[in-house]
Amino acid sequence: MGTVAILGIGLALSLAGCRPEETGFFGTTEPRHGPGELWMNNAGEPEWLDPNKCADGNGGEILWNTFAGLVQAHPATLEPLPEIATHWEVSADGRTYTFHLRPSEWSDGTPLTAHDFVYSFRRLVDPATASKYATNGHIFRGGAAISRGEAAPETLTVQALDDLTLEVTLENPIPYFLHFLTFYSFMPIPRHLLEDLATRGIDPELWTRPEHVVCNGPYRMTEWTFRQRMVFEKNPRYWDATNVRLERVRLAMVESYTTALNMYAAGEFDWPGSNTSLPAEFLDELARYGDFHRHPYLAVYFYWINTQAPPLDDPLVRQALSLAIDREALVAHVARGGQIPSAALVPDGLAGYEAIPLPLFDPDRARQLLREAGYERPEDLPPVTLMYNTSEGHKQVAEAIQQMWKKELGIRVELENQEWKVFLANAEQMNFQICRMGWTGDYADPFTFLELLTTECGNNHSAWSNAEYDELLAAANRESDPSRRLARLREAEALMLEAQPLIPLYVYTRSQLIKPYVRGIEGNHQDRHPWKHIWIDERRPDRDRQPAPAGRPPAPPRPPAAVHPSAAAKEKAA
Amino acid sequence: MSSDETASERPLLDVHDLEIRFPVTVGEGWLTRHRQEVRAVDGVSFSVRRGETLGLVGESGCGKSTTGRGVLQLLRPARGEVMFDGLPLHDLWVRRGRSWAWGPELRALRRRMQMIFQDPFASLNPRMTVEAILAEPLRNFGLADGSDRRARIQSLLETVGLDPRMIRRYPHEFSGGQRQRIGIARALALGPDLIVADEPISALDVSIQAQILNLLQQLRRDLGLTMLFIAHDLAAVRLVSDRIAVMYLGRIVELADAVTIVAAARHPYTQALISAVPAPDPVAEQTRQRIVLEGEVPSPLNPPAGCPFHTRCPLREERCRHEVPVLREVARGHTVACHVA
Amino acid sequence: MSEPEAVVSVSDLRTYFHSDDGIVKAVDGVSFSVRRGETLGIVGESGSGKSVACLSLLGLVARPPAFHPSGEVWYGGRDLLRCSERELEAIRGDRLAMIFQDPLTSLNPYLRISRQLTEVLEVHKGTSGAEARRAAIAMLERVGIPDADRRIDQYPHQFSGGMRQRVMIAMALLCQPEVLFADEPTTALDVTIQAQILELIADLQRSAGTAVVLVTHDLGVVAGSTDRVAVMYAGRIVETGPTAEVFACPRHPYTRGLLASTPRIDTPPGSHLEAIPGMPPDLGHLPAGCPFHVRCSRSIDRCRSEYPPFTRLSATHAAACWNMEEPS
Amino acid sequence: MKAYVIRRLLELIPTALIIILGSFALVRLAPGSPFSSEKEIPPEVRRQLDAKYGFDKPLPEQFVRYLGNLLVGDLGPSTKYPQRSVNEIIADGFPVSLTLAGVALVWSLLVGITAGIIGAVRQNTVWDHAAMAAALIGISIPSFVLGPLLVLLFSLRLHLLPPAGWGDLRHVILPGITLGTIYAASIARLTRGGMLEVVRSDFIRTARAKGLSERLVIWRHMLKGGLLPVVSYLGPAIASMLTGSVVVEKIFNVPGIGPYFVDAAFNRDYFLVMGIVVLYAFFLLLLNLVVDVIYGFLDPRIEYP
Amino acid sequence: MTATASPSAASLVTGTSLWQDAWRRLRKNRLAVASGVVILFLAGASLVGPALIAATWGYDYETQDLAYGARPPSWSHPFGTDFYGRDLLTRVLYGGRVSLTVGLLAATVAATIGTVYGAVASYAGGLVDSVMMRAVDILYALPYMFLVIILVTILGKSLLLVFLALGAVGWLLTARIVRGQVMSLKEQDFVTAARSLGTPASDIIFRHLIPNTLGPVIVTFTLTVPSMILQEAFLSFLGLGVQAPRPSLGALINDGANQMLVFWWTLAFPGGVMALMLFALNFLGDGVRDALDPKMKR
Repeated sequence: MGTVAILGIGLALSLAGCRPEETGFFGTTEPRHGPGELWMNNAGEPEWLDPNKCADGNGGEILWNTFAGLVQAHPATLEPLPEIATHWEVSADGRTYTFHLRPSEWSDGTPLTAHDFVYSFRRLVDPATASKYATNGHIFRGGAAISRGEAAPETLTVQALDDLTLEVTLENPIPYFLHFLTFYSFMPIPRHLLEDLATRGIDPELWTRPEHVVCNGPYRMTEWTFRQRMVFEKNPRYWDATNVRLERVRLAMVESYTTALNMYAAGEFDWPGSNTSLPAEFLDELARYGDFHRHPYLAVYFYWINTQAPPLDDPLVRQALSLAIDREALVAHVARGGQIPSAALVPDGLAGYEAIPLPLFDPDRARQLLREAGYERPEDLPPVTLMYNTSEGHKQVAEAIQQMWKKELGIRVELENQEWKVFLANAEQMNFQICRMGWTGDYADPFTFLELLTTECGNNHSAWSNAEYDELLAAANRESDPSRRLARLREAEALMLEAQPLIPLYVYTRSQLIKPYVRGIEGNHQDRHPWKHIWIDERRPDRDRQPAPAGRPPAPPRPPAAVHPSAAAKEKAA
Repeated sequence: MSSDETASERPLLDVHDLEIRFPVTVGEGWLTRHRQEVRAVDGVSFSVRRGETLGLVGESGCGKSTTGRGVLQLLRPARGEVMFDGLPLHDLWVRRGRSWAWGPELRALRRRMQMIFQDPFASLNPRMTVEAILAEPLRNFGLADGSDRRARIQSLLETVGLDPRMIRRYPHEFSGGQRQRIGIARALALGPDLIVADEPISALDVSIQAQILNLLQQLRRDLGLTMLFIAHDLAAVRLVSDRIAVMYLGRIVELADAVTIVAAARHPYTQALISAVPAPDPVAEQTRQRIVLEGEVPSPLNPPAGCPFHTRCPLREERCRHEVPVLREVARGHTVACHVA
Repeated sequence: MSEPEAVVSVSDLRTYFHSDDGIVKAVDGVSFSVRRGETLGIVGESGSGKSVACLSLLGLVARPPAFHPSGEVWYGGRDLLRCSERELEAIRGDRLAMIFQDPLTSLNPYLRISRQLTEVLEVHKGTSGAEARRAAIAMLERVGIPDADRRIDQYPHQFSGGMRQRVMIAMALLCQPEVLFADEPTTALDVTIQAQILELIADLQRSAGTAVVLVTHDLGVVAGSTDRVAVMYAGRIVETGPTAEVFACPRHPYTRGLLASTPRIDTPPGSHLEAIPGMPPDLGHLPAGCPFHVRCSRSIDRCRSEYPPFTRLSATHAAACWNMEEPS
Repeated sequence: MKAYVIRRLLELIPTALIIILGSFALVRLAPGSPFSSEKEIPPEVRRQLDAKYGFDKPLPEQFVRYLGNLLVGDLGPSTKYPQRSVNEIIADGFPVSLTLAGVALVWSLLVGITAGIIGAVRQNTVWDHAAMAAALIGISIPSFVLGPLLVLLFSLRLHLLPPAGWGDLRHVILPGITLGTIYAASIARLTRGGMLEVVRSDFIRTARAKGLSERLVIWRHMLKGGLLPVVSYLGPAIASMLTGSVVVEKIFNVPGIGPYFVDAAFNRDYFLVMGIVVLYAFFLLLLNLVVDVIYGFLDPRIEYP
Repeated sequence: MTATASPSAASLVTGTSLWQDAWRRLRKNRLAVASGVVILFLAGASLVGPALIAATWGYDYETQDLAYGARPPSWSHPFGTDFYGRDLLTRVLYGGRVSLTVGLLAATVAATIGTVYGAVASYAGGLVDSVMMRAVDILYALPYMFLVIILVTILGKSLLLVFLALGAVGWLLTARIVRGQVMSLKEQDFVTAARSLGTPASDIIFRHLIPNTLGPVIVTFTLTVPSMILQEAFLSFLGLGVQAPRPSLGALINDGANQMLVFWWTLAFPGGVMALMLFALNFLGDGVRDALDPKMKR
């Protein structure tokens, strides 16, 4: 069993600010349903419930709980743990993994084999599948070529040695592979079901609808009332079903955060879920309640700069813009979620990475840089347009930064909000000067962020291209020694930040409300909270309106690693 | 009263076989309207000599107003001739696209023929002052500028018996009778030869009706106007007219001089009409022979075959149902369209 | 004025309105009475208050803008102006009925004729259902509507003007009222139809003995259809008397002027009418004294300052004038 | 009458064609694509996606194909919800929106007509002024203020009704009231205006002259004519209740079609946008026809040529 | 023979136009006058208020004081501060300016397009009229919000475009009203009279028809202004309204409605001002309607 140490960044980050005294709980404290049930929000309809095709958080939440991949992430530390694979070997060059699968079944009783994984991985990169996450399959050797339509899906270096043995070969010896493998793109696909549907004349794309779906995870969907609710029930054929505690999970699709908050207050939700954000305005108020929780989140908020057009083609101007932002004030008064101000892209402590130390706020230096760039007076600088997609939170940050730039540098900034599709179209066509972006790490490795700035990356909206940077990243990925690899990545990030093609603002946190009787929701930096670890505490320690006692409830037997009860996680966060 | 000396003279207005149709929307398609044509005026002929007043009477819907408008070419005749001072008005229309418009000669002729309207409220633009209303015809024909124009307007007002100081006032500030005087002044502004007066008194109070009738008579005398006087009130028509034509359902049924038509009406409809007019005289009323017609006027949309009056006629015969009676002269200058009379 | 056999007697009726220009005295001290079976004509020009007088004695003027009418209206031993709305409702349409000028707008366009007729019987007589319908059909036939049992189920717009007025009359006469107030019943109609309707009213009156108050501006109609006449000017009755006498020998200059200015069928063509000069008064700004003095050829100084009293000229004929016309 | 309805139905065809063409053009003119996402999509995948939905074909061909599918009742697939057809989405959402609009309609009619009648019958009294002031306030409060206020009061403070969601009758009340109030206010004003117009009419004077009681005069003689303006308002009102429910359906998380008017356009979910617009337009045209028929039923003077 | 009896020589000489008459009636309507005063006050305050506050306290609608965010009303900030520590009074005043401007301009756009369209359609008549009115029917059948959203996304976003989009979609009612008006005016005798006097068509349109349609157009206009303000608020709710940090009342209210539970004043003040403004505009609109159409007077 290969081990790559993944340190939760939460361990390295501390949340600033003191909490007001706790004043009981927000809204109801009595569950409105039976003990084996959880009501939560999923913020919206998923686009796809097909693991290969899914590309949004709404679908992800469901896939992680209805499918079981080769490995699973530890609910607190996100460390890869055995799931369908009981153990695995890694080749010396770090490129070939051999997984040994446990005998298990699909929810219809069909045996689950290594072939199902092979089918899934090939299908992921097959252009015919048209998966928006096909790039995830590029980690396998040959994946990229298949995606481009240059090779047949069968050429993917993934093969079943026998029904219960799977061998995969990677393009690069990437250290985060096992963690990456917990992602829903890599769940097995019930090939037998798709083929069966095709023979029955039903579009196989509809295989995930509740009347057809076959899955292998802890829960299976039993009801899907479009845009109202989904109901999931425990899957008795899940290999670890004995350790699944909730009998039923009911998901609502409430898009408005305010509405979701109202429903939580009225007891319609036990937990708004990881796809629901709490509005910044409410955070200070909500933080006073005992059911409020906060944990770091592996996502960075930054501004892309279009480095092609003047005046932003001058790195000095870009640096000045970055230095003129009072990130601490931004976090304390605008974002208000205890986010970690950061002038660097890669969060400190991510998989052992040490963040580049940059000043968070230095207006004097910013003004000086601007003068060096030839703008003696701020009026000389033409107005700059800041584009963001329509959202209350983005608007708040943009408005604050607009004022900071105006106050510190005297720059006039126009704000332009655009709805998502237009925003993306403009970003892709480089039709902007500065635009907002948040990037969530798909896996706990600096590469997930640094990759953004490579020349070939389609998500690079800065138009900044640097051969040395590209080469450093490529070299790092060829490196099998973790610490040497990190060093190269750090070298690359420093190089990039010098050029400032983007302005990092802060590392996200997640603020949550969880009813006091809900247990087993861990704060982790990917905000993944498998339902199978959640349970309703029938002892109801909240009845006397006291915060949950420190005493640990009985931990679920698997995964064996310590599972922190929510209260403990909260204390840690505080 | 006319005499033989004018007989050789060409009549100022000669209407022959005038037919006017109205489109009536009976249905609506997506972009089209289904129309049915109503013959509001169906083969009307008459002439008016210079200086003469011809009265046109009939009940509502008989086509008398339409005839008046057809004469003035405010409606385009479907058939027939309207000769004005020897000019064929009906030929002076020009095609414009899918519709017809006045030709330049016809437009120029507006100076010579004018109209007085029934409703003194609807016929004056409420947003214009008296001055603007009366200046409009002058401006249209480039007559009298500046102070000249004002003087002309003030003298027009005096002519119709209004205080010339009131030129800045708006129509709504006047009573019905005063408005009608403004309407008359407007018709007189261009010094026309022919005036079509379309029910000029029927919207007015009794005491005002007399004033307007007197005014029209006086203007006729003073200005030598030729007039087509349209009304439903036979007594009033008789007062101002030299000759009277009685219309029923789009046709003239009887035409004679004003005295004859009352004294010696031949057509049963004319007789009934005369007998229905109550006199403001209880003694006369007691002796009045009333012919109370049965039934109602048929719809012009669906006129009866034969004589249009046969459905109500006390004298009807079998052939009245099929044959349309033509106007025939029963006495000198007295024509009647009836099989029986 | 009131006589023993009067069915309705009105004395000193006043109805004032609020308006932008102040108080408008639409009816200003009107007295008259109606006797059983007779026809009283109330004649005047527009704005003389003739319609308002009828409406206000039946409690039908809208308040506001009108004040509550003052004066007395005696019917059946009661002063209608002091009756409750409920008592009035019981009398209106039953004992005292009214028909209006424009039969098109006066009939409810949204309801079938049957509904509009039978409800009168339902409300006043308690008759309902088939019986009321039978009575209504019978009444329609009586007023000369052919095919009444079919037409009763039609709507007003399916009737011609004359037929509508017949329906109105049928509606008014269903309960066999003692007095029928007819407010310009023929003004909106063609002259041949007007003759039909007047004939009908006279006919029904003869057979039922109903008293009729005929409000009109048409002197011809008054002359032909009424027993007595009251001439109104500017909210007051200026002359009253038997129709024949008033027409033959008008004493008030206004009555005389009105008669003189009305052309008759036998007026010689081209003759000059003796028109009353000026225009009907603005009720909001009445001149002092006799309001007619500004148009009156016989006005004397006294007319400008004092309103003339009603002077009895005979047992039945009276007029209000300081300088009456000589009897001819 | 029957012929009239059939003719009007036939007339819908050209109108609908133009609406479909117009909205097709408009949707395609808007920048962006249904497949934009923050993650880069490989070009081959993008090609596959375009091919799958036929977006690789020339626009006229796409339009003709769309029309063809429409004829057989197929509104196409949704790009945002790829596992659902537009037919299914509408079948799910439209009844919900209709229910909501129905409740809003009942509420607005009940409150609006009552207030309007009170205003007209008690004209220029305190009652009238109060009713009309309330109506104006109703018009002056946007639904995105009224909704949260009602939730605050009835859900979070009084715990009487659920703050959001859909399912049983209790879920319909707050959104129904929120949606219906502005229409209730308009209806109140229209009712009052219509009734006053009728109050002045001659036939009401006739009804009074017949000795009918005030109650009978109002209910039998005034209401039918007085409510005609309300009836002609109902067509556009119901239609805008269906689109205007965007706000209410978002606030109360009602799974109707309202939000699609906005979201489907935002998401460039071409088929869904088209489906919604076509449905709405067709529904509105049909509604106008129904209103015309009802109008004709109420006003016997209207004839159907 | 002279018709006399005019009360005074002055009124004899100077006439009172229907506009003056309407104005007189409007002035007699106490509620309408009060509403007019309220609107003038709001307009005046929103016009000079922000500058006055900037001169006195030194902050404008976008000056932030992050550390002083979301404070309840106080003497220095009578309406409190918003999330960013901006003075809410300044923002409400500025937002009022934006909303009034949007309302007036959008209503103007709607009235202009509608009047011209309706007049042309009905004057042209025939097939032109049928085609033009069918186009209106079709636009009516399209969801209003869909059109606005598509227009805003195609045209991009700016204050100018917001009201252009609103106006461009909102002219349908005016067009129908004007068409109906012209249709009936065309049949009126004063138009026939003008024709018979040889008045050219252009004069008939501009001197006779259009001045007489202005009444209903103005009435529609006054009632369109508040509805446009509401529409802008609705667009703000969808994030399509004015661009931040510039406020409109709709945008402020939308923020306030979201924050109502924690910062009540962010809803109460903008909401109050908006309600007052709409209330007054509607009352004034009613007053104008009554004044221009005395028949409808209550």
